[in-house]
Amino acid sequence: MSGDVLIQILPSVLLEGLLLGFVYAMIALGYTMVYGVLGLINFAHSEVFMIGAVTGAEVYRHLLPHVGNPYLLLAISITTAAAVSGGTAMAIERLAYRPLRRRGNTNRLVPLITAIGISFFLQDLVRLIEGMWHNEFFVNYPSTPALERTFQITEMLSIQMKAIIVITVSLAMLVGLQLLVTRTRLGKAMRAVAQDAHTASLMGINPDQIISRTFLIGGALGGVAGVLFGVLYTKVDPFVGFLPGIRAFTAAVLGGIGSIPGAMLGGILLGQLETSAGVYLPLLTDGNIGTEYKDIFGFLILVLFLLFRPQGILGRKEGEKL
Amino acid sequence: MLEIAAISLNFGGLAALEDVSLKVAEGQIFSVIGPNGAGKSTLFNVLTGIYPPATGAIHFLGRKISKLPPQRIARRGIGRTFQNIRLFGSMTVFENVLVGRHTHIRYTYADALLHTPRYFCAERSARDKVLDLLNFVGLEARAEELARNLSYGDQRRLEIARAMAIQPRLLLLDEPAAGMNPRETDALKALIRALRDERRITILLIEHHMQVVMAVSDRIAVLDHGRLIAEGAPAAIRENPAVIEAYLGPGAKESLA
Amino acid sequence: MKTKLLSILLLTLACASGAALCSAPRASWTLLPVLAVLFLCLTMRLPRTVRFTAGLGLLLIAIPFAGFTNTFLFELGIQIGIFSALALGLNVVVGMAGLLDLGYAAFFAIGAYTWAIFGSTQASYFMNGNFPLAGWPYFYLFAALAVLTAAITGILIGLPALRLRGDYLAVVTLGLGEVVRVLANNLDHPVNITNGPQGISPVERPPIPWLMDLLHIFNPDASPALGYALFFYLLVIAIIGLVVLINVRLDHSRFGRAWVAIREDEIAARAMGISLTRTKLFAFATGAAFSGAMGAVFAAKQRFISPESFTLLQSITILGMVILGGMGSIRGAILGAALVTLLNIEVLKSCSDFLNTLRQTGFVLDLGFFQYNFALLPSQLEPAKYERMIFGLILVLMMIFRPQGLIPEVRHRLELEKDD
Amino acid sequence: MRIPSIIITLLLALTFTTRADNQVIRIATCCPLSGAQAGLGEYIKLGAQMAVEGAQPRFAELGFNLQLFPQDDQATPDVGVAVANRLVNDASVLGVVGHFNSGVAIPASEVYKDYHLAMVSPANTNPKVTDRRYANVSRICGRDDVQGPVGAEFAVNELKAQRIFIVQDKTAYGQGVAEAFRDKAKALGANIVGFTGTEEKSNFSTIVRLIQVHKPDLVYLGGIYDQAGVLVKQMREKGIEAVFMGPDAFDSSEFVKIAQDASAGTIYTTVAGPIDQFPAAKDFASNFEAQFHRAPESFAPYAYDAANVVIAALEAAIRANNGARPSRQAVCTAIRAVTMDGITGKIAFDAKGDRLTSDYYIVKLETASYPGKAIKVISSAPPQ
Repeated sequence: MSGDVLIQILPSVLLEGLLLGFVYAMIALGYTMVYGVLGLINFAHSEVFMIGAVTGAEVYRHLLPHVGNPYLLLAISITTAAAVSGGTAMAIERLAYRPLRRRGNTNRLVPLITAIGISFFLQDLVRLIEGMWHNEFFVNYPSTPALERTFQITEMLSIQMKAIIVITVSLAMLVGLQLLVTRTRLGKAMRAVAQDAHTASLMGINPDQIISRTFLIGGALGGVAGVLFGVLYTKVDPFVGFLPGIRAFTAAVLGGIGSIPGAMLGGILLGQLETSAGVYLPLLTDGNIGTEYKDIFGFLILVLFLLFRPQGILGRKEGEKL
Repeated sequence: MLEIAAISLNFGGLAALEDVSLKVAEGQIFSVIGPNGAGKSTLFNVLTGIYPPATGAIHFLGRKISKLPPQRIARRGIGRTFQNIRLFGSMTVFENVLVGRHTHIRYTYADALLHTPRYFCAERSARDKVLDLLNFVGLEARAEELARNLSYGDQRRLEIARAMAIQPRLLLLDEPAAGMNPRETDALKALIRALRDERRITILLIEHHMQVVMAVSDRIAVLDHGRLIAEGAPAAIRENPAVIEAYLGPGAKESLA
Repeated sequence: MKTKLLSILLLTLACASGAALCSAPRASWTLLPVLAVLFLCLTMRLPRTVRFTAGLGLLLIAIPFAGFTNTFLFELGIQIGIFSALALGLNVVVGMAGLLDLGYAAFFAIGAYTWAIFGSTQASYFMNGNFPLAGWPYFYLFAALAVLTAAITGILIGLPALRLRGDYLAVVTLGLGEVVRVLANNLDHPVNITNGPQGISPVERPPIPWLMDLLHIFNPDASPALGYALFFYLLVIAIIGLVVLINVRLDHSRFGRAWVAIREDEIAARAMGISLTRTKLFAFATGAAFSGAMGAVFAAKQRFISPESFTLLQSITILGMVILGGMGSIRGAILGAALVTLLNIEVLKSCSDFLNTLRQTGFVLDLGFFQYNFALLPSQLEPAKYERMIFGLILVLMMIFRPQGLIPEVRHRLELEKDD
Repeated sequence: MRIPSIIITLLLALTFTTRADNQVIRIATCCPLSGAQAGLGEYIKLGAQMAVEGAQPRFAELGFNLQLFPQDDQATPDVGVAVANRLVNDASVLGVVGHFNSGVAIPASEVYKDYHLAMVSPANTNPKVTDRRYANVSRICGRDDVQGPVGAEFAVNELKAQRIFIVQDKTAYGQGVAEAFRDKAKALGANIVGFTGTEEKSNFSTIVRLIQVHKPDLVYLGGIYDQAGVLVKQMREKGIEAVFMGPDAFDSSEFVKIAQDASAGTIYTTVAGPIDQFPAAKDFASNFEAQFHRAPESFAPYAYDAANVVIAALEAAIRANNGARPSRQAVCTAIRAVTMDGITGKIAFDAKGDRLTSDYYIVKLETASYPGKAIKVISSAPPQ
């Protein structure tokens, strides 16, 4: 493979990496925010993402004949998905995590197993509902010409309308979240709870309420990510959350779990790494190392990176609390 | 026996310890006092290797220990307790002390699996030692209880027993009297003296409870804002105007009595 | 007095349930009392000899005899045994040392491939020699080798991973576990080591002429299939016995205490002179070794190995067993493994078979005010489809209502009792 | 200990099952009914259910109660083997239709073999399934090492494909058929510009990019329709015009639903002829649709035929046994003697358990609608 081609395709590889990275970043935020306030890995978050993706697809599909404007339709789908996912995340917190928290002083593996249980449950529940509804359990985002319009920039680089939408929406969400966390009362309260829930409660903040809202916001972001994922890659099903979920979690750790800018950065970085590795590894090794290695490539980078900077890119080095 | 030479440590620009130098002689009971946030516990954490000092050096028994990890320092013979008790909560009292014997129980993995005579021998001598220590601190009756179920005072004493199990030459006690009632405090004073007199252990003590400090200490160092502001015998410290000024504020002299 | 009475009761129950099982081995209700007695053997506070007699009596006499008629009992026993060993191994890492390992199935894979590659013609793709290695010592040799390779892999994976704390460790082990699976799935080119997704088959089983001779005394037409079912059943029980013994002995040694100490408080543990890295690596290697051994047994028993058996889901299921049983508790790990396995391959399956029979026979449920014809049960509600959902639900409920597990860890009192 | 005891008692109480009486004959289906592959497994169960329900009256006349016994193997080998062990110990089970994954079928059939329980596979195309020459293992579907080369011949000789890019899904099935395709295409002189695997289900951007770089004139995917639909859609969106081709797992209306317009022009090889060529298949399709409210797809026709093979063998064995319940061994023997016209063509088995001759259809989706049109039929016997 001549070096020219490798360079020619670079812009488009970077663009695809960026798209994937934004989706990962938005899912990673859900992991990182919950980790921030509760110090717990919410493994069920991948199912929150999945529910968003499926809900968005159902809405999009069913409203397609009634709503002419695809942008409006997409906006409706995203909003609904965000609401449903946010609600699901809140419900998970209320029904599964809060009872554990109330009990106090339980092992930190307990919520982890709970999360895994919820994951299994939600996957098959969605499958049951989808199956009862229309026999098959995957859902499509139907093709819409307006969204698939392609702008050819150079011979090797083109961008689709939907990619532009994905970038715009994710950027808006990421900036919005950053403003929310740094500028608003809720954001301050969230940071306070993340620092020290007990002290925060002495300052008149209700930690339960803040935790609930954190789940709501993280879940909603996951839902939006689900719709964007579906729009980009067409098909979603009840098991679609697994891989992006794990990768987004990896991204959150890479960026420094608990750190919101870290999750964004980690997501984008992982998206880039994965995409470039998937394209360039086979090209440079003449197919001996195929795209099948791209998943573990991300993990290997993570391991190597954490060896040198165990707290992640933007994570704070935890001082030992003595 | 312990020489601290000009150590400093910063936490994100904030000087936690600044140019602190101390010498602790063998057999002393040496106290470090100072207001909250003065850097006393930080000093302990530097001594035991949890934070490496930014500058300066620490020598223990003539060997440099300031770059060693905590477990190596422990093996050199420095035991410690913690300000906010760090026991192994779900282990029994007995086991907590037994863990302290870890480095002195010498048998291999294979010995443990095959239950060789060496295993039994080592375990038995460790058990005897633990019983002895529990007797010493007066917890022999509670040996089978879970550590987390003990009273506050008992937990403090258990921490001392556990720290002694590593056979330290120097024992760092971080606020051992915190949360104790007057009767327990008196017992603690006796215990600290007994540690030195009967067990020949040098003691470095952090304590807010002035009555204890004044009663047991041979020498006292005063830290304020990470700096050493005074060092001397209890009587001298009691009279030191800089201490009274900086540490207790004007008119607080009586409370040192 | 009370103990004596209860002991006699337990032994009687064991005899009765064993007899019932042998008299009607295929009726699944007869398994119920046997399992109940085994459960009691695990949990009741009775002299060890009594519990051992009752338990081993059932495991080594009643079940094998019933198994001659219903070999599914062997399969059940083998799978429970394999998962028990895995759960016990993970219990060392997660339960005792408190290191969250989400890639545990990797070690199982290493053990399985160690034997599968050399116990089949697979090895001849990349080296010279006469494969498969079929003689009798080879399997045992490679099972031992599998212990070693798994332990070494444990140390290799542990070295980078253990620099990290808590949840970081979780994601790194998860990643490295995936790395092992993906490698198993992809190392069929450029050099064919694992045969990729096609898997390796047939894997040799160790020859068992002695057991067949023994079997033929009781039953002249015993087939090799029956012989192997019995063989693996006994082998697994023997390994479990060994694993439990090792676990108990480590638990009572400075190594086990160091594990629990670092789980409880790393800083305090270091202040006791305990080296974190060494202690954690010991835990990783020990845990991995158990699953390595079982991996080799699994490969021989399945006669087929492919990467599908070593997924993240598998790791998570094993973790679920440990937590369900009670972290750090040896008996808990066994109980957890037994329950999840029973649930997965017996209870939920029986349940869906039962509902399915109702549907096919057009059974009508009549509660007076409510009638339901099972023939109308829609296909989407096929009970077999919802086994995993029920498993998930059980995990959640369990964690909410009994988070410490079924048999919580008990720190021993033996240190003092020994002197008495 | 109260709560766990109660839970355990409850769970164990569920293991009560109705005891099968001697007149019950069960045909089990083994396929994934839960998890990500449940959608495909479902059709196997439904196809077999159609056949069993159709035969129930005939068996009633013979004095037997024929039942379907659906099992979920969760697409994992250990569960599959456990299921196999359950089945061999249930005396009422006289035949198995399954499994779906070759990775499950191979270890499970080791168990069936020991107990002479007949397994007729509707979906395992891996050569190894029958190459072990077990007397109890037969299959209705084709073999990877036949359908791959059939596809390659068509691609190179008829479509004149010179540059071929091959993708496979890293499963035993996908990789097997893709490698067979690759080897044949290479032998026929085509240039294999890429061969890569992926476990990805939705994001194929890297593969699409690779395809774009290599500029093939044909892309072959060894994989299943749910992956294929997404891949071809993303290919077309990026303006790649290469012919898209694949094996029989593309044969599903879901493929068209996922890929939508992008599905037009896709070519796949299959042993199941389009329904318009078989009158029997037409009836099957309409009955299926009436009963389950969906079209019979993917492996449903194969499962229907597989179950019918077992049923025919059972009837023959019962007759041979003077109306009494046949032994499992007898059923195995009878299956190998079955000759019938199935909805997937003429069925008869060779000594290994493969179909004597299979007609391989090259089907093209001319427009984005299902089913497609058979553009060529190639008869091929399995390798011996």
